[in-house]
Amino acid sequence: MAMLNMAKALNLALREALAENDKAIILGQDVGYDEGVFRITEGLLKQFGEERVVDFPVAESAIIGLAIGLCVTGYTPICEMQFSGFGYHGFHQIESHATRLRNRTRGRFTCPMVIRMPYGGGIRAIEHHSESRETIWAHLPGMKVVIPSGPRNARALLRASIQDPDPVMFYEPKASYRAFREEVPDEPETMEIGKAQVVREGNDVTIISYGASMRPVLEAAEELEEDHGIDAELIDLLSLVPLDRDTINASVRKTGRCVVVHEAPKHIGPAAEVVAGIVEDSLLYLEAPIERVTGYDLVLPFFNSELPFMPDVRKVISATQKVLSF
Amino acid sequence: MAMLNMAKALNLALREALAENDKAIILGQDVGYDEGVFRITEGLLKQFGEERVVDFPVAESAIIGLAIGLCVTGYTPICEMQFSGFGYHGFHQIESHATRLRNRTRGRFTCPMVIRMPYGGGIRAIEHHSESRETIWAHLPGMKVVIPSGPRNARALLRASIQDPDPVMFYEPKASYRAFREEVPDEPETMEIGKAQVVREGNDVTIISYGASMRPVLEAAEELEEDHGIDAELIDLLSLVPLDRDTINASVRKTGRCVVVHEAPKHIGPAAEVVAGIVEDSLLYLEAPIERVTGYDLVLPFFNSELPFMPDVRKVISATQKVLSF
Amino acid sequence: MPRKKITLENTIDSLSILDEKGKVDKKLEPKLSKDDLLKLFRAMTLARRYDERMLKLQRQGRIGTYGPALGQEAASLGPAFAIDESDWYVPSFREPAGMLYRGWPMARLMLWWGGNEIGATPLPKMNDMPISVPVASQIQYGAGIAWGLKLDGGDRVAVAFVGDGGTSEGDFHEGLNCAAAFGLPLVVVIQNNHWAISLPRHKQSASKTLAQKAIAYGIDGIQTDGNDILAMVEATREAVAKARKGGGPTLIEAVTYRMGVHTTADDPTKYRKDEEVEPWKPKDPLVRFWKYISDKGVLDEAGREQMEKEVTAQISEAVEASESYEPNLMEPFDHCFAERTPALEQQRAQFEAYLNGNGNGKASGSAPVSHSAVH
Amino acid sequence: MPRKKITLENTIDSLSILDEKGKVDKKLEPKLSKDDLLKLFRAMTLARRYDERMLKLQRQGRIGTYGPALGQEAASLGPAFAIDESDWYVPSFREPAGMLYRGWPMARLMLWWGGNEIGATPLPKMNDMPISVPVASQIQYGAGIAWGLKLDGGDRVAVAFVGDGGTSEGDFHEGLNCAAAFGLPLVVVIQNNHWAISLPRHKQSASKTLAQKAIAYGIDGIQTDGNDILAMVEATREAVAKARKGGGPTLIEAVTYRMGVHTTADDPTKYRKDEEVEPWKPKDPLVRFWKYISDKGVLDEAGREQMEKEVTAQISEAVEASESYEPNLMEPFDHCFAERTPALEQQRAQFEAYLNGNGNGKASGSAPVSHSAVH
Ligand SMILES: Cc1ncc(C[n+]2csc(CCOP(=O)(O)OP(=O)(O)O)c2C)c(N)n1
Ligand SMILES: Cc1ncc(C[n+]2csc(CCOP(=O)(O)OP(=O)(O)O)c2C)c(N)n1
Ligand SMILES: [Mg+2]
Ligand SMILES: [Mg+2]
Repeated sequence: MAMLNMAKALNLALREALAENDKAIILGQDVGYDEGVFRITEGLLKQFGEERVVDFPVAESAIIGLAIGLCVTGYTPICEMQFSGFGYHGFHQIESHATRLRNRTRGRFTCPMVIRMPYGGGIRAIEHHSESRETIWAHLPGMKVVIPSGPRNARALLRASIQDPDPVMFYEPKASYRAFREEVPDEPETMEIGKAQVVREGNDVTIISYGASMRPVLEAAEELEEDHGIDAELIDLLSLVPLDRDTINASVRKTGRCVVVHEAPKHIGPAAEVVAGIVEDSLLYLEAPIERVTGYDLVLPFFNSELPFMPDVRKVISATQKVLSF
Repeated sequence: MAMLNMAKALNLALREALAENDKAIILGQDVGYDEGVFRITEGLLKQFGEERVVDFPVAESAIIGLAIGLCVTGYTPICEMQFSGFGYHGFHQIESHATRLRNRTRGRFTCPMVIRMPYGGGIRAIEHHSESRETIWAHLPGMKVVIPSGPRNARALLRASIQDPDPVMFYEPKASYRAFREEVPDEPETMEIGKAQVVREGNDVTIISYGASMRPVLEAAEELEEDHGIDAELIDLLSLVPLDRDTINASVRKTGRCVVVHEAPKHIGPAAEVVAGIVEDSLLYLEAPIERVTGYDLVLPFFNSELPFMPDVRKVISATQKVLSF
Repeated sequence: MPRKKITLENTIDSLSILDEKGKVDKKLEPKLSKDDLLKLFRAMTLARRYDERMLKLQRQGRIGTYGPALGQEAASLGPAFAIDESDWYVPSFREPAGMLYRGWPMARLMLWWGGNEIGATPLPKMNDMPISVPVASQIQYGAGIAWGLKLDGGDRVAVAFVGDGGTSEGDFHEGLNCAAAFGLPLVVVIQNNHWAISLPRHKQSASKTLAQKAIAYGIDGIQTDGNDILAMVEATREAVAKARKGGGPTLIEAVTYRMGVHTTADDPTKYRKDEEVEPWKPKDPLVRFWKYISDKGVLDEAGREQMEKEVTAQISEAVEASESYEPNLMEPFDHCFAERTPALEQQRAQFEAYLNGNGNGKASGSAPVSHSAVH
Repeated sequence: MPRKKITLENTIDSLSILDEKGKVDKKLEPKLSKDDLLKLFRAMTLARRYDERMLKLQRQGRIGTYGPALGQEAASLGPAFAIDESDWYVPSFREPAGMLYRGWPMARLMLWWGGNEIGATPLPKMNDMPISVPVASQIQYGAGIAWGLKLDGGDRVAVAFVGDGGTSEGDFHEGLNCAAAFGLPLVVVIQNNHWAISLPRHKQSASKTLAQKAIAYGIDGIQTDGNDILAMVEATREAVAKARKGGGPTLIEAVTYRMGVHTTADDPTKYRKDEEVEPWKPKDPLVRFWKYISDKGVLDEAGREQMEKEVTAQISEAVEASESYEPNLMEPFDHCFAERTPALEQQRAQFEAYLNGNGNGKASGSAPVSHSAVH
């Protein structure tokens, strides 16, 4: 066991993948000699060489497009988009081919690729470096969308994503890269994609979130308990596709109240799907409207103004209080 | 008044726009001499010339990108994407600039552009010609998303979209282009963007839909009344951004029951937002879970198999019955 | 030093071997056995007759919209012939000649245009990608395949196709630029048929030739007579030989012409004059190749008639096979992911119930078909 | 006929006027008044000192990540100087020299890097686009602006910038191809500073020069010494004159060098050797231009010192102005659409209540800042 931050944990998973699977190839801008602008690929070029860790020209559509061809010839490409805000350039390749190739060819060709993208605000970055647009990926049929929240699940889920026989959008909460450390087992650890985790048990209300927002949510839960005597159950979704409705339903049926939290804009965001699913499965258990604590339907402001526009402890607490006082 | 199909009605709106606003320019693939692959731009090149109706190379990112520059210099570009399935190539230009320019420059530069895209299945087209991905556009802050359902509202809404000072994604249900005719007034008619329409009043259940799905929904409502004595209220959303929650709430508060219908995949689709909004505003009025009749979370199959995968009369009826028998 | 012309290092050549009259340039004539010549002629004939039949099937409503490749047979066949089975063939959508030559069951191609995924499924061991619809997107996975082949360490190559219109797309640029920067064994063939639906070649790009776009990537380009099967074979052979030796990509512009409609949903009289088509008729790749092989004594009229009969029979068989195909409506749920997600499991159950609901699985009352203008 | 070299119609030249030693090629020397030369020198000095100050402000935590343009002053300034105020200047992100020359208040540029939208807002009448972050995307709206100018019917032009790395993007290709096909008055300047973050120029593209990419679009390309302000002025003037006369776009490759970090979040020692930077030091655009104008007697040491003082004062003023700026947190709700949607109206009310909740509008307890490696 080592105490690792998420950046190091992701690096570990990538290192393992390259060592275990000689068809695995990392490609992206500055992933080689520069070791990634967030240093997630640290040491990998040195250890595995230029053929396995490939510095790519500034051409995102080509990163995805060439990766599709690599898949067809039996390789396992692990793509890095430098920031999720530049992943849109590859949207058409993802929608048109990566997510469809298996279906189109009745399984003859598949796309076991992983696309890593750092997402989210709160790191004082310039424009286009702070978006949360997981919705647009999670809405596309044929791609899994995995979003870790801490070092340990980041490593285990990235391993699982690389092993997954289908394309996985691995959306990394960059604000959490170096935010805290956790024990990460030395031996390879894999988590099943599509299982949410109850990270805190409670009886009064269910708070559902994922990714970077888990941190204010966890803090809010502590404060809710200490200052307000509210016993919140917290669910970390960990993946949006598949979405673990069983875990959500079990909790909401117990608590009858729910708050959903994410950075992404509210309108047709993941929280809407969570709510709609609860309505389908567990409407009669609901004792109050479900509150969504999300980004506003705005472009996240430039960094000098961005923090108040993101979900935070205070917003989670007041939404939870609202749900409880209904 | 003339009886027009939607294709002709859209053509009328475009003709009016070019005549009324000499800064309006139509650009897209085959919109000129070919008059559009769906003939929506019929006669326009002849009437307004090559400067106003511009045949564009096969370069979707450039269509959007150049249109942004046209906006900056005071023009009103009306872009046609040949099919919504090829609009993804312009995703990054839309996300990065078209939707942000006003905010980024504090209103100094704006993007009063319209992007027309034919969407949806049911026309026996080859792959990539049948998608419904309005979600990905409607989730982006800074763009309106308008989806007409018939000739008259198509004309009035397209006029409004062209006049709108902000970017509008005008998503056209191509299966409805020539499906039926309606009286369309000769004098210019404009509808306010963001207002849903109650197209059929009823007391038992609210059925909410938009675009091409309105047709099976309307048929289902007739059948529900005639064969099952169910009195459904139908709402045609007409736009996803802004979403008219007032009209939705008023109806659901009256009926207590609701079905939402669209072709787009279910997962994090527009129906989820409709449900989540109802939960926020009108939970206590709900007498049954809300049913979603949507596309499956699959790529729409090639055309020989596609119809059963789309919402249809029978699916709407059985969902409505389910909601009513709860 | 101060003001100089920059010397460009790449060559942009033009190549034509068999002229319109069927006269061959002896110095350039590629080595082809009698058997090869027969194979090529049969393949071109087969593709031509297939196209003609498809147009009929479309008019009869037995398939959907169809995009013929009439007159472009040589451009797609030459490269297919010039590579090995173990190489990769990455078509766009106007390469039936090459695809059939590569071994696609004709019935599958028919099923593709009839709206069935099985038509996009190559046979188990074929190194062939299916028809690609999003213009130029296949250049990218073509380059990726070439990358995989390079990593494999052999000397295999990939040949990818794109239309003249497709050269305007960003994907064309990114794919070729990366392939060149990485030195990948990729040959890109532009089928310049002079039209992107209604946009003529000269309005797509101000460049005099499409071959010269190679200069942007630091690779060689060659403009061939795309209706000359010998030139297509020769140009591809050269490019492939270079690629096998690690020489990286080549760009081949095959100058040909779209003799017919863009697709059956298209009406070219709206945007082009018949006069423009006329001069291309004598340039027909079959006509001149027939002249060449019959002059050479490779095939006589009787032999040709026999061949035509066989081809017709083969096509009719394929029509029958394709029309006896019944899609399995449940299958899409099996091919979204390797394993169904819980959501898909639930949706599958709902769908199954729906299909059983009225016994025939057909949707009732949904939007009727109306696609007059869909290409 | 059968096998021929294709003659390319466009010229790819190289141009250098003022050499590293400050010696000018008299035949090519552009006509510039004393006043012009002083303006240019002041603008280059201002940009250099601005950059240095920004790096300091960044180290002091007074702005965010900063991307300096040290050593690239001539490449962005020459084109700004060579166009009129009524023309359009479309920067990428390494054109502070040109932007300041065009009239951007320095405080606004500082505010941009300090994370404020006001920094992206040009003054009311400026024909200037703000800094653009998504690599190469600005070529597209640059072409669109040129299109608008052409439609307006005057003879105005647009100059758009992109980096060497940006030439790998599809947007570079589509924008230039369309601009050329439409004959738009657009000049595209590639600031080839030899690096795209850690990817050296030769790994970005196999093309020997970036200027030759012009051939793909049927336009002229010119490779200039990008550290030579005279060559930059001259090359732009030629390109602009051609564009004004309806001659369409030109591609200028300004060969320069990124003397510093990519951004302050970058550590170039990871991927490039100091030895590579060394030879570029004597090529400094300021040093040689100073030699040129002082030899010419345009400015003496005392004059230069005075100029430096003024520049320093101007920068300090801008720092002060920028640091007294307070963003209005409610403003984003006013600039999403011309009018707020009901959803935004509601969200605005919620946000306002939130801001009033603890009196200071700052979020408590949200993710702490950690951006060691963000460029
Ligand atoms: C990305 C994309 N945009 C638009 C289309 C619609 N479309 C189909 S074919 C075509 C023209 C292609 O022209 P070209 O590349 O010359 O090929 P050709 O049809 O002449 O063989 C267009 C615009 C498409 N399939 N893909
Ligand atoms: C579309 C896009 N992809 C990636 C990035 C991240 N990024 C910022 S600058 C840069 C390198 C650009 O290199 P170049 O064009 O040579 O410009 P330079 O930084 O050298 O001025 C990259 C990859 C981006 N801003 N936009
Ligand atoms: Mg063509
Ligand atoms: Mg650079």
